[in-house]
Amino acid sequence: MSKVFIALQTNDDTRPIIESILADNPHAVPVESPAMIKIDAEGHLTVKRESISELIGRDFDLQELHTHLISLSGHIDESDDEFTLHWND
Amino acid sequence: MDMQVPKKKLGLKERYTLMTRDLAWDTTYQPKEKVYPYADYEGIKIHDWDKWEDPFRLTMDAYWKYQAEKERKLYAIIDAYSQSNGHLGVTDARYLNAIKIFLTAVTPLEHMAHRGFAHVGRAFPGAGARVACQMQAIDEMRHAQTQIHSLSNYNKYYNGFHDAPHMYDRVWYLSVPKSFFDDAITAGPFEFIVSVGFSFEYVLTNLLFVPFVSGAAYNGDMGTMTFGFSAQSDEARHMTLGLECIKFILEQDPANLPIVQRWIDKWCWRGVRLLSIVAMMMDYMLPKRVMSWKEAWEIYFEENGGALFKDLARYGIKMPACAEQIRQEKDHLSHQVWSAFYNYSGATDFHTWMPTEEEMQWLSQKYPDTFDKYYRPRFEFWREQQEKGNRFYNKTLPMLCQTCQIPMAFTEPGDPTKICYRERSYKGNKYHFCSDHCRHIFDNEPEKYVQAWLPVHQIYQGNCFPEGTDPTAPGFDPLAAVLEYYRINVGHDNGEFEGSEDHRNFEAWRGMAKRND
Amino acid sequence: MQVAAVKDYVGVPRDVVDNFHGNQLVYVGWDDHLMFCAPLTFPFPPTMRFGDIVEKVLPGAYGYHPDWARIDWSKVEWMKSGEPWVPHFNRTLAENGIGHKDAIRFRTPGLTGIKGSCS
Amino acid sequence: MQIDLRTVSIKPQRQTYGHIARRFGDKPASRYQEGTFDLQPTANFHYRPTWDPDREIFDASRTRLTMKDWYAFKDPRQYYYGAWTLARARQQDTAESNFDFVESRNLGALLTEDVRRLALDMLLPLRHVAWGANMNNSSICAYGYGTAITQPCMFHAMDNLAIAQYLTRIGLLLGDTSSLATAKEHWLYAADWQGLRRYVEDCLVVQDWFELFVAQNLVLDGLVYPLFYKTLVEDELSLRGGTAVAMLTQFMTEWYAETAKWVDAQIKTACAESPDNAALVRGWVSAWQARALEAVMPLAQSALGERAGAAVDDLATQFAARVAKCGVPA
Repeated sequence: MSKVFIALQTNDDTRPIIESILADNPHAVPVESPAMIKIDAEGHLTVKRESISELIGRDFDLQELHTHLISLSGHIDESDDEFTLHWND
Repeated sequence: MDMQVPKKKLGLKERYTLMTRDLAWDTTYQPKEKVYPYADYEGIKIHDWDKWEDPFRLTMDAYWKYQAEKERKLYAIIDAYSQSNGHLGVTDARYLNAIKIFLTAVTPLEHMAHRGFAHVGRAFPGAGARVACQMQAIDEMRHAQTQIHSLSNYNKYYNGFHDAPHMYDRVWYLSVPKSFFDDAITAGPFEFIVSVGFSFEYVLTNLLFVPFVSGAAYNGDMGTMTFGFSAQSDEARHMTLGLECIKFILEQDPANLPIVQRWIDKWCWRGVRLLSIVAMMMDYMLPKRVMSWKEAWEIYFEENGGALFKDLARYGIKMPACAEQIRQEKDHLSHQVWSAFYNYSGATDFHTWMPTEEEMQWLSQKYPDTFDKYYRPRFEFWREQQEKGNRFYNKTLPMLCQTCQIPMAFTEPGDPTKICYRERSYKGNKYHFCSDHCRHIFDNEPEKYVQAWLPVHQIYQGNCFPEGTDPTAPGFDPLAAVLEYYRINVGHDNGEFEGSEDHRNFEAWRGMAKRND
Repeated sequence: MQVAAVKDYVGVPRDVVDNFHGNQLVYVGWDDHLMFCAPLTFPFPPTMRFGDIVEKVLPGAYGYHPDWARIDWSKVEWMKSGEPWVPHFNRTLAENGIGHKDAIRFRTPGLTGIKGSCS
Repeated sequence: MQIDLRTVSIKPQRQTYGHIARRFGDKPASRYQEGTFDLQPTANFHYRPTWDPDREIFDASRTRLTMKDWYAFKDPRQYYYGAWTLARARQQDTAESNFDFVESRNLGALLTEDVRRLALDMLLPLRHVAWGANMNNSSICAYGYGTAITQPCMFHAMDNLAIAQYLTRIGLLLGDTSSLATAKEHWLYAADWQGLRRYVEDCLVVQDWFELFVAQNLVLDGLVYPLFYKTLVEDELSLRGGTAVAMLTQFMTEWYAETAKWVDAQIKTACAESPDNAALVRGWVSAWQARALEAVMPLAQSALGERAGAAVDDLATQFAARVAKCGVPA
């Protein structure tokens, strides 16, 4: 199974995003670098609107991710509630 | 009346369709072939543009909202960084030379991508694809401008930043990125999107914008970190577009496969050659290093690119033929390219230097099989000579590869002691190449590559002197005339870093910052 | 292969010999001496004596290298277009069969660069 | 090590980039200047385009217009990406609250049926006109010459996409998806829309990019925006209790007022350059204006009834005055 990843800037806005991604994807592995974090995951990784909204105490729009995103890999499936990366192999 | 019927809430996808492709129609007053004259000549068969899956669904209102937020943050940081003399906080002024390369070699490509995506954003008959490409067209303009604006303050204090667009059209090493993008934009719209959207954005730009920019942060360069990561947040959209394009083309017709495979092979290699300069920026030009080029390559090309090719295998796409040579070169690339720039440092708008002993130890540790054996002796010799006041400059122009236009500095696969020479005769003329892959690219389209504007040959044809130069005048100095044509200020912009104006100024200014007088 | 284009696509080669004002290009590479990162490009008239290149031009280009002074020219091995070849020093480039954009390499047996690293 | 970098006073070596200093002098330059001037490559292109083998990648001969300096085409708004995005984001905020206001108070339901019908019938097919403008401006950006004019055309292309999207939202707010489908049917088949559709489609095949700029941005927009958004929406519909519609088209009205100044500046620059340019522009304006007036006439009749003739005459007079002010000869 190939790995997908998402890389985010590390700042106060992304702290809850990172926290919820790691909680929702127990198989994900964070790799930290200066000013950024890369989260690797075997096969797939899902970002959930609900989880982030709960952590930040307001409604989170998944499109807000784009403000902090550095890079990603894998195919994207996007709905109002979930943003998923996956490979088809 | 129909107003009273409660409205069904439209889903993201349905709504986006109404906001984009539903705006289009099949023209009847003008034939399709005239409205989209560039859609067919590459031989790519598209039967149904409606099968296009939008890679992201951003309407203009949301686009403006999020982009404006990013721009506000970015410019606030740029302003604060400039106002507080942030440039004095970088680890060491050597670092700035990497950023000069960024401005002269990368920023102009962003502008080219802007124009290229405007072109395909008009040329594709599919409405969904056009909108996605147009959005990338403005993003690319954003990247060009945020880079120019972020680096503007460095230009005020340091040499070599001053004439990027002029140099891009003229300076010898910049013909490498320029010919790369000229090649892409002169191709048809489908090849363009495969070359830039897929091979370059998806497979390769991660190497520049992720580990290198993280390195910039590590070296205290908030400006570059900010525009780099901010640009990269758009790249995620661009990468998705590239991937969607390739899937779409392959799903449309099996006859597209061999054409696409040829483009992937070609652009993977073209991209690898272009990125060789990033290899040296990472290994030699960052005073504090996050990871080696080789390590970054393994993560972002071998692991990530590998996953992608595994995924595309179901369409019949194979890993490019050049992959094996690429794997071997990762142990050599940065050292060979740094050597080349050290050779010709007299003719660049940035400085070069020899690594310190501590840095060489890092290189030995990161490249245990190659650095000490092939490169350390050369670098130690150069350093000794420089310390004796006999700094090495190669004063004779190099032989260039007809395709990638890089000096023929790469060695034979399997033998790092021998330059790799390849040649081909075509219509009575000889052409030379750095590798089988560059020759192969030429062989596929010789009528294109015979046109290459090779800087060395242009100099010898007398085409690289300032207007009005008389090469027959007594005492004419051709090299000085070429540097003048380049607008490289001799003794300020070029040559050895140690003792350069940048070096001295940075030390003096930083010294002032530590004192209270 | 033909270039796929909207109409006939014919490239005009930019580097034909006529563009060099009476000169031709010759590439020269010194094997096992990668301190010179790539082979060199020279514009020479076809009437130039080959020996003059070796005696008058190359020292300026390669003389910096400590091996240069140690070359035993009687032992040097030459290649043209990757094939073994023997030049005549007293003949011109044209008489030596060196055409426009020919690549010439020479190997200096026993000399393998700085500390044997082929640098 | 703590360094207070702010206290260091050092003298800059230069104030701006060399190419900017050569144009404007070595003094602090604006972000518009640094981000725009001389950005486009002009020399030593490597290969000819496979899509246009007779020309260079960027080639001034893609229009018959000639300029000594293509960077004479300055943008009075001084838009670079950041300035443009921030301006549009602000306008978008206003548009968003207008849409919210109309929607939350259900103002659409308060419109009389004939006003609602007229608004949908007349505005929704304009989605496709804006879409044509999007393609044409993308084309000008791709094949035009000099960043000073290619850059704002790409912004203009995206603005037009946004306008098509606002019109779509108006359709969904005042009607539903079938309203959009009906409008598209009209656009494709209804007799009174065919002149306009033909004009738009003919623009899609114009090869000369400055002619396209004239036909699309000066002539077509210069007649369509005043007629539909001013005369019809702001005057006619408001009188008939349709102010809510005017709230929903506020973006278009403001956008047109802003962009017309930019368009005029380009036409003025082109004409001031030489009598040959002025004559070219005159020829393009005359040819396209006649067609555009003819195309909007039946639509004016549907919208305004017997006052259509006078309204279109007014439109033509005002347009002629605008064009004359830009230095286009009579």
